Order: sequence, then C-alpha cells, then structure tokens
Amino acid sequence: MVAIEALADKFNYWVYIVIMMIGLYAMVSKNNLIKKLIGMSVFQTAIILFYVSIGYKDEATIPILYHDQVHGAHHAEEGDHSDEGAHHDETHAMEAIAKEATHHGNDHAVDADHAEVDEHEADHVIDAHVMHNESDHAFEAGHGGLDIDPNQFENPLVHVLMLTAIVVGVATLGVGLAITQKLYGEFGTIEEHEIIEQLRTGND
Amino acid sequence: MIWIFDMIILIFLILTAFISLRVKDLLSAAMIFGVYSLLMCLLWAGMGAVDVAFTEAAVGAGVSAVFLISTILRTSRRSSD
Amino acid sequence: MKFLGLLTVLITGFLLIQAERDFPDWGDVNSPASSYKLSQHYITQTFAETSVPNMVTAVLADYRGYDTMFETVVIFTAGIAIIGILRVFGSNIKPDHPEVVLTKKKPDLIVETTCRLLIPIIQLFALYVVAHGHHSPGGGFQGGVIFGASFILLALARDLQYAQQWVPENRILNLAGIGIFIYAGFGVASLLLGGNFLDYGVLTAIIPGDVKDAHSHSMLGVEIGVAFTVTAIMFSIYSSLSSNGHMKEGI
Amino acid sequence: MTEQAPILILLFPFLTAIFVALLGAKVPAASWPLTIASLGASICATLTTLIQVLENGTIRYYVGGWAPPFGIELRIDGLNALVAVTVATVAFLGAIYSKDRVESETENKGPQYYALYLLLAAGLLGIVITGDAFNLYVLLEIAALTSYALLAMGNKRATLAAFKYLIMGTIGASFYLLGVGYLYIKTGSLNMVDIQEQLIANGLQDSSTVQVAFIMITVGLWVKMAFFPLHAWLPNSYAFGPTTSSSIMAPLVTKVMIYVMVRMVLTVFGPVYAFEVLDWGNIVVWLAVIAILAGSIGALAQKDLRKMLTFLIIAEVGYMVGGVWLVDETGMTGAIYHIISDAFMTLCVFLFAGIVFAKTGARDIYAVDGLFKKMPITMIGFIVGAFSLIGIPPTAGFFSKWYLIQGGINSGNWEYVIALLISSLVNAVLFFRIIEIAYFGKKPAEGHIHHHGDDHTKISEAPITQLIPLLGTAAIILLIGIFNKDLVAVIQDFLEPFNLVAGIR
Repeated sequence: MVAIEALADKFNYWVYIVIMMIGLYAMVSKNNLIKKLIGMSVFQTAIILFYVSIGYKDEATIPILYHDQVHGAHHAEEGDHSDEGAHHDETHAMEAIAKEATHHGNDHAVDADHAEVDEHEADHVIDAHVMHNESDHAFEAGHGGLDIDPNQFENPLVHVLMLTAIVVGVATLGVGLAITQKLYGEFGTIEEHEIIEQLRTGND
Repeated sequence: MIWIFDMIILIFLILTAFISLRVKDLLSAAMIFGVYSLLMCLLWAGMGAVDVAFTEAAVGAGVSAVFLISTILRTSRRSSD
Repeated sequence: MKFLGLLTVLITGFLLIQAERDFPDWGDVNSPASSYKLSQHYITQTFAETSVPNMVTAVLADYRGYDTMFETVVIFTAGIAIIGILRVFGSNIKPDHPEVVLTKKKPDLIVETTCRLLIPIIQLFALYVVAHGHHSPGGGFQGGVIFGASFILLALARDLQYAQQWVPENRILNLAGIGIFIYAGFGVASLLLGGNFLDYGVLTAIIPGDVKDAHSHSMLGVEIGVAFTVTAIMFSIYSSLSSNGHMKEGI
Repeated sequence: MTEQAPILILLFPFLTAIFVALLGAKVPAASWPLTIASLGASICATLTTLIQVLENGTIRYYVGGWAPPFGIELRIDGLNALVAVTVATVAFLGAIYSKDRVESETENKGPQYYALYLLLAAGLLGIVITGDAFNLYVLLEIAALTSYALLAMGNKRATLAAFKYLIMGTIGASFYLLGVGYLYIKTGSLNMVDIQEQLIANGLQDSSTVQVAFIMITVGLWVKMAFFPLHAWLPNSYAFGPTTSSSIMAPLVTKVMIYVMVRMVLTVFGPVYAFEVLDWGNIVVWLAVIAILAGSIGALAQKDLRKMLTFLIIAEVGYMVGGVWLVDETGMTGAIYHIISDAFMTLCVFLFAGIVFAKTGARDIYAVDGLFKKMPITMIGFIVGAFSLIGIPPTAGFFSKWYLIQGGINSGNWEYVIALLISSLVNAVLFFRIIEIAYFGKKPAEGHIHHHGDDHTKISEAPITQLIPLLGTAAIILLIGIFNKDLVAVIQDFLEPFNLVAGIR
C-alpha cells in the first residue's frame, strides 16, 4: 500500500505527461480540424494540471484566509501597537506592522510614544521588500498581527497564472473554431487532407 | 484515502482524453471532452485550486463544449479519424 | 503525418521525463516554488497589504493586475478576431451551405418555462460570484462566464434572434469595450494621480478609506470590468459561431 | 510624464484599439486616423524611453507599484529600447500603407482590421518591454491571436495557413509556458532577472529540469519564429494573407521572437549557462546553416513574388539564430543589428510586393514587367530594400551582415560564413532578376506565363499613402546603414556586462 501511495504521490507528474502527449499527438497527426482543436485543448489543460500540481502542498488548504484569521487579525494588530517597541529586531513582524502603521497612520496616532515608533517604521517600509527573509517562514502568533503559516495555504500564484492560461485556451479555441467554420464555408469539408487535395486539383 | 479518489480521477482523465480523440462522431467527442474538463475540474478542486476549478467548470465543461457543439452543428459531424 | 506525430510525441515525452527526474516531491512544502519569498509573501502579506482574504483574487487583480488586464484583452481580441473572420456584413451574404439544414425551432413549453425560471437565478448567482470574489472562490472572470452562459441558455432555449432582442450585438460589443475601459481606467487614474500604472494605492484621493481599502475597492472595480467584457464576448462568440457569422437562426 | 513613458508605449495603441473596435461600427472612416495617431504617439514614447535609457541606463518600471519579484516590472535596457523603436516605427509605416488596401482585401472589415492591427502592435511592444516571463506569455498569445485573425481575413489558402499557424503557434507558446513552469518549479520566481539570480544562487547549472526548460523555451520560440525545420506554417500564411497584414507580420513577428530568444539566452539563463554549460552552440550553428541554405533554395524555386520573399525570411531567421549562437560579441552585435535592419528591409520588399499586387493583380514575379518606366519612384524604394537584402553598402543589410561574418570568422564557424555568402549570392540573383524584368521587360520565351494584356497601359505610380511608407522605409534603411557606428555603440554598451568575449570557447 505504501508503494502505491508513493507512486500516487508523483502520479500527477506522470499523468500530465501522458495527457499532454495524447493532446500533442492529436494536434500533429489528426486530419480532422475539430479533432485537432480538441487535442489542443487537452494539451493546454495538461500544462495547467502541471502548474496546479506545483502549487500543491501536503496538508495545506485553499488559498483563502479563514474567517477568524481575518477578523482576529484586526484585534491582534491593535494589541500589538501598544508593545511593539519591544520587537524592533524582528524583521518579519516589523514589516507587517510597518505596512499597517503607514496605512493606518492617522487612525492609530493616539499613543504618546507613537511618533517615535513611526520613525522606526518608516525606515522599515523602505527596505521591507529587500529584508524579507525567506528562511524563517513560520509566523509566530502574536508577533506580526496575522498569524499565518505559509505552509498552511497553497501557493496562490500558480492558481492566478492558470486562470490566465485557461482564458487564453478558450480564446484560442474560439478563434480556431471560427477559422474551421470559414474553411468549411469555402471547401465544404473539415478534413485537412481533403482540403489540401482540393487546393492541389483546383489551382495547379 | 484521498489519493485513491485522485487516482481514479486521473485514470478516468487519461481514458476520456483518449476516447474523445478516438471516436469518429465529433458530437460524442465534444461531449466526452466536456466530461474530461469536468474531471479535470474535480481534480483541481481536490488539490485545493478552487478558483482554477471554478473557472474550468464554467469555461472548459460549459462554454467550450457549447462552442464546439455549435461549430460541429454548423459544419459536419463525421470525422475520418 | 502519423509518423511525424509519433516522433514528436516520443522526443517531447522523453524530454519531459528527463525534466521530471529533478522535480521536488509532490506536495513538498520545501520545494523552491513553495518556499521562495514570492509565494510566501503572497500568502502572509496579502491581507495586510490589501485586506482581501482570497489571495488568488488579490494576486490576480492587484500584484499581477497587469497580466489580468491583458487576459481581459485576450478575450476581447478573440471576440474581435471571430467577428473579423466569420462575420458577414451587409451585401455579400452567401447562402448557408446546403449540408447544414436547420429547422426553425418552435418554442417548447417545458424548456421555455424552465429557462424562464432558471435564467434569473443564474444571473443572480453570477453577480454574487463577481461581488463575492474577495471572500470566496470566484471573481470577474468566472462571474462573467456564468452571466454570458445565461444568455447562451436563452439563445439555446428559444433562438438566437430572440436572445439578440435582449442583447443586440452592437450593444454587447460596447459593453465589452466599456469593461476594458473600466479596467484600464483604474490604471490611467493612478497614472494621473502620480502613481505608476495600476497602482491602486494612490487612488485614496478619490476612493474613500485608507490605502488597503483603496486596493480592495479598486480590485472590485476591475473585477466588474472583467465581468463586463467576459459576459459580452462569451455571448458574442457564441452568436458568431452558432450562426456562422450571419447572426440568423443559430443552432 | 517622462518617467511614465514605458507604459505609455503600450497604452496608446492598446486603448485606441478598443476605441476603434467600438467606434468602427458607426464611423468607419475614423479608424485609420486614430490608428496613425496612436502609433505616432507610441513612437514618441519609445523614443523618449530610448533617450532615457541612453542617458541613465536601464529603466525599471514597477507596474502597480509593487517591487519585483512580487509585481510585474517593465525592464528596458539598450536592447529593448532599440527593438521597441523598431516595432513602433514599422507598425506606423505599415498602418499608413493599409489605408487604401484594407477595404478591398478584407471584405469591408476595416474597423476590425485596424483594431486587430493595433492589438498586434500593442502585443509585440508589450513582449518587447516586459521583464516578466509569464507576462510575456500572455502578450505572446495576444500577438498570436491577432495574427491568426489578420491572416484568416485573406483568401482561402491563407485561411488554411492560418489554421496551421494556429496549431503550430499554440504548440510553440505552450512549450514556452511549460519551460517557464519548469523554471518556476526550480526557482520559485517569474521575474526574468530574479530567475537568473536564483539559478546562480541555488546552483542549478546541472539540474536536468532547467536544461529541459531551456530546450522547451528555445524550441517553442523557434516554432514561433519559423526556424527551418519548424517553418511549415510561414510561407503560405504570409504569401496569401492580405498584403496589409503580411506587411506588418512579416517584418515584426519573427524578429520579435528572435529578440525574445536573445533575451532568454542573455538575461534569463545567462550566456555562461546557455553557451558554456550546455555547449550546443555548434549544433545550432549547423542548424542555422541548414536553415539559411534551405531558405535560399526555397526562394530560388518560387515563381510567386511574395512566396519567394517568405522563404527569404526563413533564411534571415537562420542568420540571426546562427549569429546568436556564434558565441562571439561581434556575432551577437550582428544578430541584434540584423533584427533591426531586417525588420525594415522585409517591410520594404513586402510593401513593394503589396503595391505590385495592388496595381497588377498578379502574384508572380513577372508582374513587375516594365515597372521601371511606369512607377519609377516605387522602384527606387524597392531597389534600396533589395540592395539591403543582398548586402550592398551603404544600406543597413551590408553592415549587419558584415558584423555577422566578422563574428563567424572570429569564432571559427566557417560553415556559417560560407552559408551567409551563398545566401547573399542567391539574394543577388533573385533581386537582379526582378530588377532586370522590371527594367527590360520579360523575355519572349516566358510570355506564356499569365499575360495581363491591357493592364499594362493603366499602371501608373502608386498612390501617396503607399509611396510614403515605402520611401520612408528606404530612407530608414539608408539611415541605419549610415549611422551604423552609433547603433553598434548602443548595442555593444548593452552587451558589455555579459562579457561575451572573455572565457567562452
């Protein structure tokens, strides 16, 4: 059972190759234009399957924050603003807070020592992107306001890319079908070899 | 046990992809292609790509199949291969 | 051709299997794609920066909004391309190919009643999908396709001309263009307000709320733009394809 | 507003395209002026950008205000800026030419044609200026979809060719997408510069995934640029599509793909990886030699003027691919120079072919019979383009070939040098034959080929909207040739950090 499970683990990566090759073969060697287009769609969805497989993580969930994470976050931020001076050395925490503070700057400027904190934060805003440290990816609860563990959610980026790819796929399919209809109107067939035959006998 | 479910879908995926390119009747091919898209959408939903699955359900299984069928009805149903 | 196809498939397949030897394990949280700062940033910072819980929507409409604008343009291009390829304007209408015999559809009571009941619900759901894309799966594209599908259903249940009475082709193209103008309008507005293209942050000048809210609201705006375009073009493509460019009976 | 110039390059044609598509139904006559105006504005934006690049070095424009790699950046250095100016200018000249021909060649679909034309220009400009590997794919598909449609508007042979192009083009683009996916799975990034940093930082030189990614991306682009064994879609689609469509697509689409290949090799994978670690430079140069010879032989066999020219494009693609893989700074300079000069000389000869087709209605090369007397100005424009393709100084073609040959000699690839010389000879034979027919008229023995009878008397000089682009192109070819030193200086400034001279081979 373990062996099969291990195979199943990489099974996605095998299956996308198989499906892709089925599609590619149809695109190159089928005669019927609509069959070619179906092959094209199969080919493109196989690539999308590959991309989606990249984004998969074990024991992760869909890339949408939980309700209580979203609403708990606001409370955590507010709590953090009081004692944030203690955490200046925490790059991650600072980055999140710095963003928050600049965004909410006007709302929260009540504390007496807030002005001083703001200065520190302003420095961090500039290099927030640069200083992002990739090695310690777990956010500890209470530090940064949002207790999000990156391993808890799947990679949203590939999903975005593949939304675009699906759109491109349907657009190409639509144009392909339109060309097919035009060819049918002119030749009365949608078999490629019959069309080529007609062109040969008709013109030479 | 989710992987058994995944495995079944993957095998059916290969089968539907193969059959839809194999049948001589284009209308059946288009329908089976719709089934293929739906299976793909299930698989992605299982892998947590809900947005992608949603789009594929609307586009691949829905609109693409309609486009294919309307073209097939406007041209011809038979296919030599 | 069969041999050529087989050869292509074999070579490509061999290459892909070669590539696969070096892949990280499936679902590995330490694979480069998952552990690199890019995806980590999206997961951990999206809400802090844009206050949108659905990361996919946020990345789609904000971080990679430039891509998404062109994704909308791809759809628009397809619509114009199909009109350019297939549409027959005015004088040179050729008779339908004799092989295609389409009987004029009589309205069917059951089908029509069902559609009458279903279509409003479908459209309502589509609007929900567009509007709720920030919090649940969905967004402009999905909602737009569903909305377009409701018109396609109308055309299938009655005939194309009936559906065209509700959504005439020239108006629907205007709708598609307006959708893109809405999207690009957000970009141009941020240009005019001194930011970079599609920098929603500077839109605080005209959108109430703070920077996060500006991002969030602008995303809703562009999603609506996407929905407009996709709705319109999906129906336009269907109309052209189902009537062979004549905009007559349909299938 | 100058710091916003990079995005304006794209926004003008793109937004005007939507506007033209909407307005076209009501006021078709407005389409052409809008097209011209927006492309003119785009040229201004590209020139502004070029000047900025020359003054301040590489421009990085963060779309959406997100710093890369989180957002998408437009990254413009000497190479992109030059290619962007070229693309905008060629599109502008092609658009002027379109005015009189569109209605007759596309069945009264003027507004749709102009909308697609502008979208194609926007897509190509976007490909050129983007710094994000996935964004490039999206724009690639915009350019591809518009190309399919522009070609399918032509006659029935062009429609079939457009379908073939659609299938091949999708395979090419999908290969590219897959290659980007492989890079993403190993590096986790999509930004071109960041990908290279990650490749080096993670020591991925030996990874088989990255190798396959390189192969997939290169082969995908080869399909798109019609590199020899993968060229099947090109001749018929450009030869039978509307002359207006092929006058923008033939100069631009393949050249932009070559630019993308250069970009991939230099910026994404890095010359060390592409040339040293993989070391298939020799194989590619041999493939290029085959492509050059096959293109030239194919061109010799053609009677159809435009089809002959399409085979020359295949040979030219061979020049540039070979030039890139010579692994020599002079060769690379020549290849980049040739991207620019070839865009203009292809435009020139295709405009000529379009004018001849418009005037005589014939496709074969004997249609030029006696044209020297009837349309002398047109012929002057053509002769400049033809001389440039042959490689006669002081035209642009001479200098780019000069650098390519220099590169071939420096790197010891004699087969490439010989192929280049043979191809130039073939070009000379082909074009002098055309000039001879045009000057002296055709020989009596060839009289059986499609005689046009009374048409001859009616032929007069081409209308002004067709002459201006032709002569403008000819002037630009001469200018590029005369100012070759400045151009080469810009290219070499760009190439300097890649250090192609030292340590390779």
